[in-house]
Amino acid sequence: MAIVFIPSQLRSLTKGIEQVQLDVRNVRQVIEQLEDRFPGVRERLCDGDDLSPAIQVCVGQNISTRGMFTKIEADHEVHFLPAIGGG
Amino acid sequence: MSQETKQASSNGKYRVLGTRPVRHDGADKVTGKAIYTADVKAASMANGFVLRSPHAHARIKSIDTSAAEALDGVLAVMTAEDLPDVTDKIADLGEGSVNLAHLSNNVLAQDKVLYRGHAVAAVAAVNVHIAEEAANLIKVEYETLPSVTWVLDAMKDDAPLLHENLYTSSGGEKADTASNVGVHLNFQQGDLQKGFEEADAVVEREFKMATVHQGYIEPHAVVVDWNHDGRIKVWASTQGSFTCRQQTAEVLQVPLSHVTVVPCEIGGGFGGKIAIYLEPLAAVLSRKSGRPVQIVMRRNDVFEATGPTPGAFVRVKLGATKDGKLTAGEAWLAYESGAYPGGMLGPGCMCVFSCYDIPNALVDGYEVCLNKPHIKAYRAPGATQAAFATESVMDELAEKLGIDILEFQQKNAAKEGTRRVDGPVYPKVGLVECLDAAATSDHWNSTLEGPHRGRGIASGFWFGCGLKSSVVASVNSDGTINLTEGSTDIGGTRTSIAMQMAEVLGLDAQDINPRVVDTDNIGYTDVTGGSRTTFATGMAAYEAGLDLQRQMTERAAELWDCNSEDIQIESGNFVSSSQTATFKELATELFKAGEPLVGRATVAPDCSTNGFGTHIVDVEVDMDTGKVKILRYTVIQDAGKAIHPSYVEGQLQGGAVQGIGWALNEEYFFDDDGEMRNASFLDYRMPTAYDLPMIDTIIVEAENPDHPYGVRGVGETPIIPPPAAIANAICHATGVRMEELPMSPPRLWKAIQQNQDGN
Amino acid sequence: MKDFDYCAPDNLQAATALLAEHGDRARVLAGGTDIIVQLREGLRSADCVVDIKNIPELMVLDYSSSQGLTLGASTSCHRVYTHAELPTAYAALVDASKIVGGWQIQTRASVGGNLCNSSPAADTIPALIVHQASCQIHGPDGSRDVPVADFCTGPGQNILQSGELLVTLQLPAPAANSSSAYERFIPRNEMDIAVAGAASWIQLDSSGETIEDARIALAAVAPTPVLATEAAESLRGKPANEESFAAAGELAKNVASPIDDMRGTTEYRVHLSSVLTRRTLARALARIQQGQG
Amino acid sequence: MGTKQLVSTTINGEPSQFLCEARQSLLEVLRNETGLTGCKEGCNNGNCGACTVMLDGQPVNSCLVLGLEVDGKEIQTVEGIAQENELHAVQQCFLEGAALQCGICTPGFIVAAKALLDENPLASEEEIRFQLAGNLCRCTGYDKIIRAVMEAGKQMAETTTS
Repeated sequence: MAIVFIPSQLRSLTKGIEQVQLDVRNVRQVIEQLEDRFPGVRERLCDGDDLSPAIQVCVGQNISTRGMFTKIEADHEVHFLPAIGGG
Repeated sequence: MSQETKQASSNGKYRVLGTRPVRHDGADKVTGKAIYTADVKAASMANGFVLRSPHAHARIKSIDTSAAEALDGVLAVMTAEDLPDVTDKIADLGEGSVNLAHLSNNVLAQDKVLYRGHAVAAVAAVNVHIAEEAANLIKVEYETLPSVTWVLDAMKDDAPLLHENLYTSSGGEKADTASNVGVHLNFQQGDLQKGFEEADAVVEREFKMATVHQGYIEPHAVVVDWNHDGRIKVWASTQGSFTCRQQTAEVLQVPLSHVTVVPCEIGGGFGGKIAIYLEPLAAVLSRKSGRPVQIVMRRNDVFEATGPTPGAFVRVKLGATKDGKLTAGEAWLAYESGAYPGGMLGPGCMCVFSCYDIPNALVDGYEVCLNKPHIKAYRAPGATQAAFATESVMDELAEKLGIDILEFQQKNAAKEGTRRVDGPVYPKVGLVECLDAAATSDHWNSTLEGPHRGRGIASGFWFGCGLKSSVVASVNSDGTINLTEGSTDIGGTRTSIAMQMAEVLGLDAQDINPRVVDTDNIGYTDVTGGSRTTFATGMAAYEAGLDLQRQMTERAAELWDCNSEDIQIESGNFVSSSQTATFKELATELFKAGEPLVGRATVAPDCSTNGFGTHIVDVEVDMDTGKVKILRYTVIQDAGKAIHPSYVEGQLQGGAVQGIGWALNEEYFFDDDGEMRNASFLDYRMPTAYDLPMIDTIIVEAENPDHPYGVRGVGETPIIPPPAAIANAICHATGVRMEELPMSPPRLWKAIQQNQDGN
Repeated sequence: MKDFDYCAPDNLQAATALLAEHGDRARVLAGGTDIIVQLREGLRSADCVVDIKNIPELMVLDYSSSQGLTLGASTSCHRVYTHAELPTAYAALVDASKIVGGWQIQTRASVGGNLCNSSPAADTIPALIVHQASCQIHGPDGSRDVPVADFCTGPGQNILQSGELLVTLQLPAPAANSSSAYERFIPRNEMDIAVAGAASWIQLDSSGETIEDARIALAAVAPTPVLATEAAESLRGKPANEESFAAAGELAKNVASPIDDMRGTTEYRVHLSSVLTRRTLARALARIQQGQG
Repeated sequence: MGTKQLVSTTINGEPSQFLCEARQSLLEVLRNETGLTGCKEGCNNGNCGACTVMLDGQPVNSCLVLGLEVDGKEIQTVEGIAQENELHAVQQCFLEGAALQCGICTPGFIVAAKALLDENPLASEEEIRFQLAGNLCRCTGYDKIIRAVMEAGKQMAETTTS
């Protein structure tokens, strides 16, 4: 089971729950399962079928460039972080 | 002169990595042959000039270009009406994304100008002087509006509103009333109240930071030829030819395949040459005039209309136990994003506590529009402002606890397994190694004597990213290699990339001929930014080397009549039970025996390279004038593996000196009308050679597990610690803790006066 | 920038004739380090630019310890500070000439041009004033001499009439037991405009202990460079020491009426005028004591 | 449009003629009329030194010289510093010492540094930093530039004494 961390600003939708364990293979499934349990999450994290450009996903210890397609393994942590522009 | 530079680790296991070959493009650059964008000359090329707003905030009521068009020698005139209307589309630029309507609007203002210097029209003429004369004949009628240039003022309810349709997004939830606040971020970890209750000492301070510019010496420049077949060729000064191509195509609403971007040599970027400014203007002027059009920005326009990086207000509160363990941290950040939403708040919030293990923490951040140019990245964007606050408070807290600051940092340093306040857990990182290197450095162990002298230390963190890179390696008949790549070379990356291919193939750096080619001639490659180029494009070069070895092993098996499994690669040589050949020997053989050899690789590493650094500085303060002299400076940084140590040192030294300028003198100085009063190198005051000592470097090598040679990005981290390190040194020299950047002489002198009156 | 006519006359008469003909539509080009920038940035405009570097009188640098210095108005700062004798004879002027822009500026920028640009922050003007330099001006109605101290009338303004040209600067021979110094304050160490500047000249009596005479002039603290007369007079007959210099520094503040701008606050500039006065007096004394007087 | 005048000058040892308007700077004519784009425009008002060239043996900011002023004068640009097949010591030391990153300020530094070392090959670090304060570099922090100039000076002194 992957551990998905709920961003503090979304915890109003999860009634304060900070993390959930999900049986998922990729980020798309994370979004789907979160949306099932906590309606409204998808709208906050996504722009159409993709992650919102304001958001980047961190799986395990890695910031991913693969968005919804990012693979997730058991015991991975999943974090939704602000996107970054570098110098 | 100060001590020679050191490198921490030995270099035993590599032939090429860790050596210091002369860069491949060096001769061109010391003889004046290297071609930068302003050096490009196309047949019958016209010159462009951009008319800019004299007001910080105004509605454009009318634009009359007739007099300009009538001037002898004028070839084309354009306004925003000549640009396609782009929808509110977001374009992913690899590193960061951009709202196309805002990008197009920034390129050429439509109904409103949002900052002084905002482009409103452009002219192409037979020479730049006529273009300028013509631009000055364009009559623009403005209705001026009240302006705002300080972030906290722009957050007030009664502040002048830049965008009627901007609603604060809090984790994707939109506010119901419009304001200048584009984004609100919040991170939480642990139990903040409990954390501060456990603390024996707490320090809280507020810090103000002025807007600063990247300060590259080459002004923005472009040449565009809009051909009669609709194909657009762009010669650009850009950190990323592919992102330049995408932005240009999107703003002009043409297919990507119709735009070719030729990355010329680029005279510095530091994050400020990722967004486009001039490309669509030159393109439209070219289409209208039927000639290639060159536009070179004037220096004052570079200051007034490009960059800069955010001015900010940051409040930081930290608590620790008497044995020096941090128990809680709270930060409140307000970052300006300039004329449009989308700035550097995210990394600011993620970096404010990123150097330390803080079990209980709260970070609140706001990103605010105001009447300045749209904020751009500048070397570890957003991190320097945050670190100035946190590292100043750390120093004060250590004093309060009576603990040595370096020991205090070591006790709380982030390491493998530490969870950042934004959530992720660090893999293997090198902060502890940097702090240990500081503790044993000559500098830290030297005594500093004399009146009004002080020593300061501060640390910093930047993510460093992977993103996408492509390379192609064509093997010549003599076994040398032409390596084509898409990463524009701003500081010697041709060489650091070629060295990684040379290492894997057992060649010398000079056997590889690296070429940065245009967007038609190489696979997609992201910007030279985010400290990624030596890491990611270097990784692609390594992979392309392996690709060649795979192909050559197969072919050698035929040649040597054995199974490919029986051929081993030993330090670049191909070895079977009966035969041995170097790469060059085998390549020469194979050239005679059939198909040419071409290796390729594309990579998109999913990781941060996690660069930590620690800086030590000694200062002397002239108590009569408030002027600070840097007596000695040492940069310590984890490079993972320093491919070309000279260019790693160069990144550490250059970044540190930009940070020194930021700390002491650099700032956007606005008058009450929102006009920048110091838009020149004379009054913006970047450091000259005469303002500095030698900058010592200590390269720590805590190998990055996510790179075949352990490379970490190094470019950005060095700009983060200087303002805090210098502020801490000033405090130990004078007893005054500075809470505002820059710590310019008038400001420091005033603070010293107030401190003396206070005592 | 708009195009203009360029003329490079080789004699005074031709130059003044051109200046008279075009009146305020003519601009003089010496080193060009101010005027070219001003034309380019639209701060000034011209129909005719008169290059005066081909006129022999304006390029002279003639020094003798008995006669003093005759300095052609277009002579570069670089020629001034690389001269063998001027650093001891006119230390303040040499201090100032060394810091007008960087090396590439100093090879072109002239002391006369610095004076005619008449910036309140000009580095060489306070030095010229304490050296009691006078301007030899040539115009349609002949020549006249004016003390440098009376030359500037406001920011960017001076007493030159239409058609008039500054030809030479005359500096009297240096007095015995005297020396001088110029210092400015800038946030960087080079390449900057003075936040405040001070030039000091002192002469000791035969004992070498007591100040016989002194002159102090300040830059960037008023619409024009100013003499700090009260401060200078306070030094007459006083022992040449830090105490006297500090007192003079305090008095120097009385002539400082600076503006607030991005280079410094009023309060800060007033304070700097005392600091710089004190420091330049001390440096001038040190120079006398090191036998550079 | 402005009228052009003929200017006869010597550039890097060779007689050269070009047409230019009064408002054109030496920087502009070198780059646009003679094709010598080695001198760079960084600020076009004398504050960065990227356009440094030698005018009658003295370093100047070519953006602050009018093209018409150089009639009958001698100009040396960065293109004229290397020998036929050999880089000048300053250029070689910049390469070996990694004294450049983006390279836009490099031509100005090479010209100014050579001028300085021709006068005083054994200049101190302090003297070099003072003399080169008119040349801005944003990439290197100057450390490697100063070291390269000192090394080049050492080599120049040795070759002149030997």
